[in-house]
Amino acid sequence: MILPLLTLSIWLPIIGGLVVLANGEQERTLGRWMALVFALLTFAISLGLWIGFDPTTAEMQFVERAPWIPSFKAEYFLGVDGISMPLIVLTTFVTIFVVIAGWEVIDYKQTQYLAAFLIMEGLMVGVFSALDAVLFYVFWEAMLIPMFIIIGVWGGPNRVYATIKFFLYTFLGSVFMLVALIYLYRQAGSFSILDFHALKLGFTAQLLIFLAFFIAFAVKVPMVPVHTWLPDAHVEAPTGGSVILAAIMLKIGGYGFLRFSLPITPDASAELAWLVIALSLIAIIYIGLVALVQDDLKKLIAYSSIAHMGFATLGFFLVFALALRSSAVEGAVMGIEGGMVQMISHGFISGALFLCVGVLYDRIHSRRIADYGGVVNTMPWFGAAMVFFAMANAGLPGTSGFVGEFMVILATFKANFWWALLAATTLILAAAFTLWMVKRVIFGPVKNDKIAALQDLDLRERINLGALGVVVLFFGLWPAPLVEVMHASVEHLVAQASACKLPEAERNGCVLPIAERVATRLP
Amino acid sequence: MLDHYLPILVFILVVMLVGAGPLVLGYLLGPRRPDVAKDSPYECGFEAFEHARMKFDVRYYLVAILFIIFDLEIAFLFPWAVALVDVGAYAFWSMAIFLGILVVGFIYEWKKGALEWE
Amino acid sequence: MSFALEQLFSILPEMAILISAALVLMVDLFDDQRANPGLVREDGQQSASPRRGFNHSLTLLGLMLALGLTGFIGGGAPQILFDGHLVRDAFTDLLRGSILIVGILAFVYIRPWLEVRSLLMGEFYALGLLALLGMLIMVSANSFLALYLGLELQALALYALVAFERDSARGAEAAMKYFVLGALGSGLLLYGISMIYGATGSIVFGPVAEAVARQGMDNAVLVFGLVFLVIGIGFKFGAVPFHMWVPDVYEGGPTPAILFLSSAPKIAALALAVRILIEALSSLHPDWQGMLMILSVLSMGLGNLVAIAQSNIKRMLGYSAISHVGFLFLGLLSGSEQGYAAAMFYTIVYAVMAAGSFGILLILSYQGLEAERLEDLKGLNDRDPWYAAMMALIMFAMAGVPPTVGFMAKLLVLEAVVRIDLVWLAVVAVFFSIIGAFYYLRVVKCIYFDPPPPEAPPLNTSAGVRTAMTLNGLALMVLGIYPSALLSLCQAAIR
Amino acid sequence: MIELWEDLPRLLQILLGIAAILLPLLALVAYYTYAERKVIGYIQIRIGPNRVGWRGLLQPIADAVKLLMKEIVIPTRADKTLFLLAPLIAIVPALSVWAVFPFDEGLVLADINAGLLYILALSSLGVYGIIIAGWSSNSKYALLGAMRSAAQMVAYEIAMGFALVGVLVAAGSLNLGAIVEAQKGHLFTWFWLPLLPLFGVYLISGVAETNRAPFDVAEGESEIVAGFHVEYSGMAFAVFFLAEYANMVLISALTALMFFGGWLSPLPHTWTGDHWLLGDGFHWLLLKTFFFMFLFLWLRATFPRYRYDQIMRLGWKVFIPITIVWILVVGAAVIYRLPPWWSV
Amino acid sequence: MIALSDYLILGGLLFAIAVAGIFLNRKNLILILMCIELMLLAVNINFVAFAHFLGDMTGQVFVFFILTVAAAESAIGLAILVVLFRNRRTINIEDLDALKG
Repeated sequence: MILPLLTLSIWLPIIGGLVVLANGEQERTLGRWMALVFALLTFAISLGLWIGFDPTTAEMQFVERAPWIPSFKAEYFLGVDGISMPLIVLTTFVTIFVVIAGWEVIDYKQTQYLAAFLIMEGLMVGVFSALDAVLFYVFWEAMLIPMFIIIGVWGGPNRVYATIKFFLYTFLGSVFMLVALIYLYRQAGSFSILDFHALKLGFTAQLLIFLAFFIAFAVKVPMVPVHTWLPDAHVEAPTGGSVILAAIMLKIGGYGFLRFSLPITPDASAELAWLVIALSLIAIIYIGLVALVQDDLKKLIAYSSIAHMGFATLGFFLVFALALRSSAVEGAVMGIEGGMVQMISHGFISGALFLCVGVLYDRIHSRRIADYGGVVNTMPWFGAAMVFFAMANAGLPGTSGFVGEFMVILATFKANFWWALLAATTLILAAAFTLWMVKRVIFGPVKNDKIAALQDLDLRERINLGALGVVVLFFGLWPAPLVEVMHASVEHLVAQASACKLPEAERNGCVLPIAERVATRLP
Repeated sequence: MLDHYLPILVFILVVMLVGAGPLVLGYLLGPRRPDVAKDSPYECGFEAFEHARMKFDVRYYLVAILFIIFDLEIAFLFPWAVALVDVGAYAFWSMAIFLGILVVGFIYEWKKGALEWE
Repeated sequence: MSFALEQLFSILPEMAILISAALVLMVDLFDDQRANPGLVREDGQQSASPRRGFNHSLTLLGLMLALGLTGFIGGGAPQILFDGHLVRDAFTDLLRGSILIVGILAFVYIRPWLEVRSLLMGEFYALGLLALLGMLIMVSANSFLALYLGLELQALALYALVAFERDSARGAEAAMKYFVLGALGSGLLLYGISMIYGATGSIVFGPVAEAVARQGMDNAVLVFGLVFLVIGIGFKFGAVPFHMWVPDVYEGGPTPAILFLSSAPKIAALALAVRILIEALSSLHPDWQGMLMILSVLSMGLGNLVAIAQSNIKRMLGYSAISHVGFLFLGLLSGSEQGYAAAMFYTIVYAVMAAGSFGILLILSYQGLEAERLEDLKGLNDRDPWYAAMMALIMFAMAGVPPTVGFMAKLLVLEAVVRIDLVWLAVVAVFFSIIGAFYYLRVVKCIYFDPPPPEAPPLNTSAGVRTAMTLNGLALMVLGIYPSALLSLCQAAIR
Repeated sequence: MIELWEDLPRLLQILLGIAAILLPLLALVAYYTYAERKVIGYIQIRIGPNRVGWRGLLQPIADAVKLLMKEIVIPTRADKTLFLLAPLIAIVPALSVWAVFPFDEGLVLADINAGLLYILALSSLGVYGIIIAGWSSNSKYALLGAMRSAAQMVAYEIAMGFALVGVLVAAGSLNLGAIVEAQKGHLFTWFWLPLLPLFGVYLISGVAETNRAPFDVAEGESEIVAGFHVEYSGMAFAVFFLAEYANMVLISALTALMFFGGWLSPLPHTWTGDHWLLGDGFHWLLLKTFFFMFLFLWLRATFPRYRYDQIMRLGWKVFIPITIVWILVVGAAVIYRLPPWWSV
Repeated sequence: MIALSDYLILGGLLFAIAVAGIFLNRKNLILILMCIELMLLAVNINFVAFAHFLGDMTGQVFVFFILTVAAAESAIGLAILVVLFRNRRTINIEDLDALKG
């Protein structure tokens, strides 16, 4: 590669954001066009990643490596594999729609708003492409700052509470990860994540590191006991904030599990896989039920996001149960791939749904389901789009939502029938809460005068929803490119995760390592 | 070395006696006939107007502070003066700088009116 | 007693500061105010007379000169000067430079505040310069005597600065508290020094270190002295449980004085700790490590917890200072070169952050209002987005959020702690830093999420202040993204 | 004779020495008061005391007896302990100083190296007596007088200290005997010449230190009655009185010692040899001391009282700058071996 | 002959009295200032004793500097006291409560 694509896709939006910021509040039109151009450019560059990507290898690609803090052996070390690359493209893609969505509806300090999203985009790409732990952590934490400000400045009435809660939860999670990273550095002698992967660790150390990582990623995903920040943040965030939050930031948690927990602490992961799986199932069922009773559109989508992310984590941690049978490596791969597909498709779908809510909110300034009804009568195009995305969210075959869920459920069946059964309830639950929501909001008689006065989608909104709809449909009908891109990397990951990293003294004959220990814990 | 100081100690004790002696004698020999008027503090014949432990001018305090500071300068000058010949020009110029700084402070006090007493 | 002119050459920065202090005092004295009533500005406020402004320029000039001289004479092998009482080495160079830079920032921020209150007097500048001089002497000290004298010069000037607002009852009370506890701290330190002197027969660090290494921990006098030294250092840093003065002084003192006292003196205090604990008493490391550990944990805990309850931002920053002291002790107690460098990095960064935060308060208060409540920061983003961004940056840096340098600083000290297998301590530290994040966020919240008070005037600040604040804020960002330069300086300084 | 002396126990030696110093000293002080009245009388063309004894020579004795028989009045609400302690604190330093005073070569009770330091230390204690007297009397006049005289004394104490530093620089020793030895030569090698400004400062400061006219505002009868000792009567008053005159004698003697060569003869040794009269000896010291004692009286008879602010100005703004400059001049002279005094 | 330890004990006692005075005294600020002075004097005793028994002048030189600093310190302390008194009309420690979080 001649062009440092990763560096470009990290720094171009950040610099773009600063440029937009420096442009000032007066030149508003120029500012938003600049923001759009930067977002499009970044997407174009990240497409270069996809095009130039070699799906046959699990090696890191597009590697850039330069000394950063020499005395500390921290490097500016970037690279992508099949797991991170799609997420980067997702990020750059979704950002475009966020910029467009904020085009007119954001009145207050619009340039700051757009700049915050551009900076955020760069940081998120940075998280996905960093291969140095310090660099990763820097991007990971830095993300909080623009998000904190986005929710706090442009959010709803209860925004302060929500944004501080959001910040502190995620901060809380991540600082323990920091200690774990420093410990790993002490052991490995460098901050390279790849070196961490190769590091041998004792069981106690693994366990503690796993827990530290788990807190960080579980908060981000979010998993059940620590999920409460998400509905608050979603409800209060402006549309663009919700979109980014749901579409990308949650994925960072999932990505963290794949990049850190599984390969660095496989033995501890195996030991505690039951915990993650149990929490995932709880998320799927319990949160699904919670979503049913929501009277707030955004909250409902937020809870559904939690449930969907439960699928992703379920898929990831099946690997240990599946490694039980030598023939089931494929199942393990499928589980992880299913989780990945689920994450990406959820990125599109939840993003689109939040945009839909945004469309309504911009017009009526209410998110309460009870305030709506019969929208389709005045907004036929919108009604169609919303129904489509709702169905996709429920996992309708033919949409990308179906593919991920299907793969994960399939993999779960290979592991354990009862788990699969529980996981499959999501099909019913998701259908229930989305369809009921759609019924109440879109269909039925026109509820009140406000609804009667609604204008249908304008061009900007049509472009937004239309483009997302195309993607959802595309990957729903033909998911192969997505799966192929990540296949080699996921296989490599499964191999890493099922290897024993314990030092000789602690092995106690774990030649059939994880599998057996997991087996003893299965019902 | 302390031996040299013994006479001083004795001297001071003797002097204390010499000082106290007249007081004791005066106390013994003189009459003791107190009355209210005699024992009241002198106030030009008037009854005392107010408490004698009055506040007094802040300038006294300033003088006290300045005294402490200058007196300590002298404390530095004493050993310097004695050892000047042995240490030589280094000591001289060091002290010149020291006195220069002192003079800056002195000019400051002067111009600020700390030395005025109208 | 050897005397050579080259020795003076190595203390040129100190001389520059001393001379400018004397000059400022004299110029101010002979500036007759009645003959020179000052210009009346359009807004009706009386600006300082031109010659009063001359004080300011003279001070800055002196500091710049000192900074230039520091660079000019810096580098090269360590030089021991004046019979071993002073030293010039990489440590001195770096800390001198940092102190001077922070000092320059402080003076730039302070000016409008003083000007509006007609306090633009030579005394303030002279005292400030003398305080800086004391700090410079502390960082170049190579004996307990020089260290003590520098410390006292600094402290005495700072006591006076805190009491500078003569009509402020709170200021006087703060100054009194600062004075009493500061003097107590020096006294304890001194008592420790006397013990060390008695045990080793010297007050120069080199011989002391040799003697200590010979005697080890068997000498009770030595350990006794060490306890007092650590307590004294604790007082000077304001570490719990010797922190009582910090919040009160921060709250009561005039903001410019606090700006002074919260920033550069921390660097000097670090020099104090490094010179005493690491240069002179490194053989007693096992002894003082435990003490520092206690101080550190208590400081981080109490500082962060109590800060949450504060509505006065100056007081809050006081508690925050306490918690930061806890953090930088982590680096010191690690006993490794990496750790010392980390502590140094942390301290320098903290000084810059503190200068910036109080600088913002000064910018807000110079219109006449004393900005010290959290509410006074409300809607800063609407009043001046750039200052808002800078303050947010500073707050995030204090909270230790990347990519600001606050994170790097925390990372470094945590690494130092993990290095000696005190992972639990690192976990405690990060736990308290989360609590700390809360109150820093509250400040950011006020800046960005709350509307400004309706009567708040727009902030018209001079180009100088704006430039300084910009440099200050961006430095935190740039150092966070690229910390190697400063870090390698710190490491070179420790060696 | 010598053997007999050396066979005495050490303590007895000391006590005898003390007696030999104190008794003449007290007599001198007593007759100084008489001399004052006489001298001023003659200057004012009157006779002065002449009733008691021949030409009034027994007058001091009579005064002492009279004071002894008077009541010591202690004002109500006065701090009794401090009130009675104050005169003691005034007199003890004034007399104790003589312990290190050399009367002739080697003729000194305690030959210590830090002699001058001792003198300086003790003489600064006198001010405590005054302050305590003023404060414990519980009288406004006393307090004001005490404050004034304390402020005045400390102001001149500094000038005096600086002047002494000049002497130290010139002599290179704190030992009083050595200071005298350093002036060896003749009238013009004595320190009064190279240290002329310091000599002037010292002498005038001495007058001010003792609260004597023309610097006697602290007890200025017409302003604040009698200053700090307004409430003192009888022997308590007498002790203050004694202390003041003892201090005057001391200042005179010290001036003679430090600036006028002490027991040295004004003529060069080569001319006089060891002649009993013209050569060095105690009588020269006595003569010089008497001269300065006379000067005190002369000043009182001649000058009107200074105003308080003038006194303070003189002390702070004239004397201190002069002394600082002259210390440096002397220092430079010593370092760079200025002839004729430091050419060695 | 007086032993080194005697001096140290004396110094320690004085020091302890001073520190106790600072912490226990709740009435008068002047007393605190005096305690600070006492503290420094206790240190001086230590230094002089050590210097004497070590046969080393450094300790005595140090004492000189401590004395100077003590004087400067008390000067500043008293000045602050005056400012405080002028503003608050009290030097009673219990009355100093304007600064509480």
